[in-house]
Amino acid sequence: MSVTDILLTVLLIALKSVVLLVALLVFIAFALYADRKIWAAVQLRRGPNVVGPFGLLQSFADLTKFFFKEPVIPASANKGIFLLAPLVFATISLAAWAVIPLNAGWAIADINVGILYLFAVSSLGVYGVIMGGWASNSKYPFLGALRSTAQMVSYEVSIGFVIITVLMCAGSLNLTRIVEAQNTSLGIFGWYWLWLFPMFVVFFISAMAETNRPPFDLPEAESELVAGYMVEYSSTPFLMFMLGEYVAIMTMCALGTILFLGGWLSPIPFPPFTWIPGVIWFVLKASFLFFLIAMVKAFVPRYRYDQLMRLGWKVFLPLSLVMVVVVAGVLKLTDLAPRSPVVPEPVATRGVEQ
Amino acid sequence: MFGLGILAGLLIVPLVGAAIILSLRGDDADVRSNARWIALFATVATFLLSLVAWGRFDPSTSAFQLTETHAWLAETIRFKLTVDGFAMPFILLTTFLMPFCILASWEAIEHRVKAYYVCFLVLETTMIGVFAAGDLVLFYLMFEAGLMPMFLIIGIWGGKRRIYASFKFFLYTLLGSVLMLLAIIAMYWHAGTTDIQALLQHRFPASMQTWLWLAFFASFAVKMPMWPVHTWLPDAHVEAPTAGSVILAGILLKMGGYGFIRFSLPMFPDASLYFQPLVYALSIVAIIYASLVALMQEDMKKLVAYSSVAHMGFVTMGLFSLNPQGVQGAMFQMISHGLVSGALFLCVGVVYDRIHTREIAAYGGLVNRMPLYAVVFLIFTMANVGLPGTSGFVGEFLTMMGAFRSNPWVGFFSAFGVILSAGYALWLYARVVYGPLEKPALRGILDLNRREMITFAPLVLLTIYYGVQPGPILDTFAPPTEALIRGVETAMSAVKTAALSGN
Amino acid sequence: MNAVVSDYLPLIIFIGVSLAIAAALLVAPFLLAYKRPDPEKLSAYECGFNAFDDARMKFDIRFYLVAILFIIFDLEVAFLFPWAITFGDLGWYGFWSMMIFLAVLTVGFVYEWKKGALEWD
Amino acid sequence: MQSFAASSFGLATPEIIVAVGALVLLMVGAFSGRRATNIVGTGAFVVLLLALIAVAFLPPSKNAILGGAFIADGFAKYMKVLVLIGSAAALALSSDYMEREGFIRFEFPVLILLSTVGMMMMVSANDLISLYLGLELQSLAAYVVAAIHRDDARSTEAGLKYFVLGALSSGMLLYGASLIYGFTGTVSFPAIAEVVRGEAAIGLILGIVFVAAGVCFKISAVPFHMWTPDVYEGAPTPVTAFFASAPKVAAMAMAVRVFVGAFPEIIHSWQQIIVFVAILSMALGSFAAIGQRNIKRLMAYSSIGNVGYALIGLAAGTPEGIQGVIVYMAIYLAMTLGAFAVIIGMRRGDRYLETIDELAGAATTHPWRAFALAMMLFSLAGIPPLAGFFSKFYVFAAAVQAGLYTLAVIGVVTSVIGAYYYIRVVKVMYFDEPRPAFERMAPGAEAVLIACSVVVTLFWIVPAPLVNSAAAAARSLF
Amino acid sequence: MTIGLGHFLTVAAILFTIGVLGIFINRKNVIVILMSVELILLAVNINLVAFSSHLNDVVGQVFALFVLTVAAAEAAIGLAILVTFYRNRGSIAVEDINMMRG
Repeated sequence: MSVTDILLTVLLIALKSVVLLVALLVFIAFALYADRKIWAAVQLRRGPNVVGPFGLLQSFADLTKFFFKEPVIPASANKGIFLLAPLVFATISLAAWAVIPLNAGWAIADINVGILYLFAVSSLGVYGVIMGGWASNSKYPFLGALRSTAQMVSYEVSIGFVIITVLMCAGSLNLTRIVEAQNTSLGIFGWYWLWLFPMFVVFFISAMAETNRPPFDLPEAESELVAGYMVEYSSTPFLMFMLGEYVAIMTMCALGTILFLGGWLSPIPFPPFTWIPGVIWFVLKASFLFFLIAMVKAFVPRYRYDQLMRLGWKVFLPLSLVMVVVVAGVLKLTDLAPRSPVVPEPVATRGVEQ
Repeated sequence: MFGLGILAGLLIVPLVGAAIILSLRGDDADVRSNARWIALFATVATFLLSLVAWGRFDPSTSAFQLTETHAWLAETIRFKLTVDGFAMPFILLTTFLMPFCILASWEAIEHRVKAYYVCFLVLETTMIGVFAAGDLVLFYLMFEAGLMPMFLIIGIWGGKRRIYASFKFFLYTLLGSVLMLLAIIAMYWHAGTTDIQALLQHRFPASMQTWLWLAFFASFAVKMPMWPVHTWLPDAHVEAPTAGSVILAGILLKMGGYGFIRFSLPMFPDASLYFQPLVYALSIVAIIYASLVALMQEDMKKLVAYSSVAHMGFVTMGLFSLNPQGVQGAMFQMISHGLVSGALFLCVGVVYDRIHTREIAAYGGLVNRMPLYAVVFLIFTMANVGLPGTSGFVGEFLTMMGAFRSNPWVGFFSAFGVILSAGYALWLYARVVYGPLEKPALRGILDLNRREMITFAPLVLLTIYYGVQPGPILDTFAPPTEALIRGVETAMSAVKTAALSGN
Repeated sequence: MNAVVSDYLPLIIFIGVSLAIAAALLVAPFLLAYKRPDPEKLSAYECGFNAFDDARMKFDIRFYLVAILFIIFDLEVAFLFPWAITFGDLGWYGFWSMMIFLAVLTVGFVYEWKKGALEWD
Repeated sequence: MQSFAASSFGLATPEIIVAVGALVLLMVGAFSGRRATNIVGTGAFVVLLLALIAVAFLPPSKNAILGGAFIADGFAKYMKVLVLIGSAAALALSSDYMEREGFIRFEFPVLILLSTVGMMMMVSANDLISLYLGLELQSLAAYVVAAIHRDDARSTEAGLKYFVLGALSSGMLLYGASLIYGFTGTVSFPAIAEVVRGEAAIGLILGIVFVAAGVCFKISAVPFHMWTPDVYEGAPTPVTAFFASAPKVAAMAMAVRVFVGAFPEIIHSWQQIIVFVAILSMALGSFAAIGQRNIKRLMAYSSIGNVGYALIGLAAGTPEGIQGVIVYMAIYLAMTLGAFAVIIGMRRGDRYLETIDELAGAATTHPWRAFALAMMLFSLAGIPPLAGFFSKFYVFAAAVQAGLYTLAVIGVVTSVIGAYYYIRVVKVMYFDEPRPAFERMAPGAEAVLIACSVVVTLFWIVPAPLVNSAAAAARSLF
Repeated sequence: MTIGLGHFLTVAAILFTIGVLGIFINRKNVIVILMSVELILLAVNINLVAFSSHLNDVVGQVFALFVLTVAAAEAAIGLAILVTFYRNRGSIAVEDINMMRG
């Protein structure tokens, strides 16, 4: 491969990345709008309706506003870390999307340990929160960061177990393969949401907790901690936290889609439904999940912190642990677990040659 | 009985006594008295048992007798007890002296009486064990085990500087003997056994002998003690209670000589020959130097202690003359010194118990108040000097003869020692016993009581008996000495042959 | 290592692009926005009055316990990953190995539960 | 792939008993509230006894199970017996102390059990992974145990120190293990032994050095001993007794496994390391202890010195040498536990024995205890006929046989210097003026003391069982 | 230039050295020591995985996984002890770990 070839490849990938990211951000802009609209609708309000037709451009107006706000950095803060925190948070949230396949073969990086990558990157988000809370050098952000961290890690464990059950059924760490493993003649009923329904529920709720979504938005509970670890932030640094959260929510929606809702697969496994491009199914499913999340925000009251931890550790963790055992037992007894294709044993060499 | 022989019995009886004393409860006068009686009974019983052993012993042969072996560390390291003509007299000496030690401590020891007698009885076992050991490891075990009770005896019931003296005693002797341990191990790997009889038959290569000899020498020279590693001895003697000094001078010192005669000479003949000049030099220095130092002593015990160093110089000199007279003389000297120096310490103890000082200057004119004591003291002083007719004479004479035969110059210098010893011993006697009785403390002093007379009578008798009739005891040494000399001469001629053929 | 590179290069590039976008967002207001700091504006937020003491105060030990629990269980999950994807190839031996492993961890979990580490009230 | 017969687990029965016992007792403790400590303490004792019985019924033949990671042979059997005895004795010593010091925790026996599982694993490890896991299980429990008196600043400091240096040491050991793995292509000891012959590669040597450093930390050999005195002093005394006994045995067994099991063919490249470490340990153990007034620190230096002596046997690398190591550790166990039993047993009101001076005149106030301690100390000094003499005898014998004369000479000389500080304690007890009496000993400590005294003082009469079985155990390695 | 085993080993060696130096030279904070320990274990894992890949032998990676787990347990326990230490002494500065000397 010549240098120009490599350069071309890199450019191509970069271009794809930019397209995906821009699409994602635009989608999120509308998702935000949808979020508010749904909330408003549930409360019989009208929601944003001024900027653009039906207020559709509200998010973009907000964005512009953020750009022209003064970025205040508190005098007592650790400036470097204070500014690094939102950068880390936003970057990591966005980076998760590198492995998500919107359609067969559409992932930017179709790596063989995609789910591990997702799992790892989604846990790294905690760092942004901790850094922000600590660097602000102020009580509310500090407490908010602690709470947020504890909450995020608590539910991450459950999500981990949920993923394990899916993996046992799918037999691969590759996201594309996980989707394809759900491609059965049963269509929507072959997806894992049905077979692993309790896990789907656990996943859905944990996803909300993991991303600090209501009803688990305790870290930024206005009544107690104002805005949690984001108190001291303004202008785009604040925007980046917000954005990061929404990206994380979308990631969770996408992950849920892949793990439980068959990814880009058509729910009815025969034409004409299969003619519809997979990406549309994918977006539809993810949007559906987001809709559910938005609805939950609208009509479930906020949890108390002790309730939150109780739910995470004393309900979800034992439940998912038991489910892992049950799923494993059932798979073993019915011998349904997928087997890996036979590959020749790699020949181990003895010692490093001198 | 119980599959154990008479030698094991000798080891066990004192231990049983110790165990009984340990089991006594309380610390009142009755208990203390009981402890004394039990200790006395045990030591006398041991002595009687050793007489039985002596009766069964055949002194006309150099062979090891009364052998008994028990399984121990390994097939090649067994719990073996055996005696020959060298060992038997020492065992008798030990068992004989022990009751006197108990008697000598009868009133002198008032606190922690039980522990005291336990220490002594355990010490007796280890001493008998040293002489009865038929296995090198067992020998070493007993050799070292004696340190613990002796350490306690000096440290608990000693004089003012007892702690310093006990530490010095302990560490000196330990340091000396650990090297011997390594030598024992080396011998084990070379010969494949630590059985003494087997080792006596084993020829070690000459180069190895040198090292082994040095290692053993380090141990025995300290124990002996030879100049210049003798410095622990005066301290230990001075600070130890009377009975402790008796045991130290009477028996513990003999272990070094016994070690030379049992191991160094027969097992490493080439090295012994090679190091003969060294030992001669050290012996002469010891004899003359120790005698001179003894002359300057202010402390009675210290004087006796230095005289012991000098007498031990005669022993090493005699041993390394490597001829029958020298070896027999050394053996005799050891036995005799065991009696005499022990008795001398007892003599010192008698006055010490009354006045509680050992300073020579504090005494004078004792003959006026203590005529009996003066007589006893005189006899032992003379024996110490080596006056003909006492046991001291025979040993000194024989060793000097041996030395003359081997190297006239050595004999010549050692003769100085005899003269000097007469000097310090008689001077001591004169200063303590003669002269006017001026010191107020001495005015009320009493002569020997019955217990003390009982203590001294056998010692006096034996000293004179052996001086007049050295024959029986010398006969006991004769066969093993012959065997020893034969072995050494074989080695010597082998060396000469090798040297000739080398030329 | 070529396969690894072709697999993971896109990942690196994607992260790079994300970083670039995030950085652009971060820098923008510093270039565009109107800035006029003053001490009150720059002081830490404290419900309208000056801060009492250091913000890096002591905090509840239970946060720490949660962190420990998380570490333990996250690693348990890390062990489960390879087990889960090869689950079909494993025999009963592999199955029971993991069950025992889970049981042991559950014991630890129950212990912590009983010790009250999970009580937040 | 090796097939795993269910019966192969039978050889790990003792480990399984202890591990399951620990978990069950943890649950029992968590659910039984107030009375937990007594139940769990007794239970832990029973578990250890059961494991001891199970060990006794193991076949002495050599069997590698669990894919070769775990080996059961005579050596493992012997060392496991020692480890179990050590742990049980530590438990017996602790019961009363914990109650009086007011920090009753049922976790303590459980942690001891977990640590014991780790130690048994170390003893039976047959590859680098199981070795590491065993080591860590032992260490992690030990860190916590050191800091178990969590309201006591010294205890927590001891725990922290132990932890930091312990973690560093396992890091070093691991780094060495990774190099060994890389340069031999295997982690299994027998396989390594097959690969490594002749001149070893420099990377491999480096690996061995790092592993040796890690091992030295665990057995607290110089120059990696720094933690020992502080941890011994700071940790609660029964914990110190535990540290000084069973883990030392296990770590020494681990050292034997690594060096003799994995590198028998290149003894020349590791022998120097061991010799060097042994000399330094013996020297430091003797000299540094002289100035100590705190009795626990004294015991720390004593254990450093003792480890140096035991290493002599390892340095020899022969069956005799390993026999020496085994005998040494067995007797060391008895001596150390006995000494600590006395230390724990000496109590005036709320104060436990701290400095040597407090023992002054104990011989008159407590003749038996003083006698027992004196026997332990004389034995530690290597004075015959006490057991300590025989332990030294065997390692020196091995050294002389292997031609390590200098090492042997240095060993005996330092043992004399060491004798100085041991008898100094005897001196304080026997020669000095008595102080107020101590209180009665707790039954647990008393039992341990009696058992240890019997072993130490009467060993010379019947040494054969211990010595011969040690010889058999040592031969099982070769 | 291809990245080979040597490079991985070098990186690991450098990390290991930094870790060890961090423990010995560090005079400030115990947390830094804990981080240094983690650095050492990281170096080990790099070694193990590099060797594993080079030797085409999965054992190294298994080993690395075990190391990870143990490292986590170690960190948990280390922090726990540190917390109790802090509670007793009110400081986690290295120079304050000095109650026992001599």
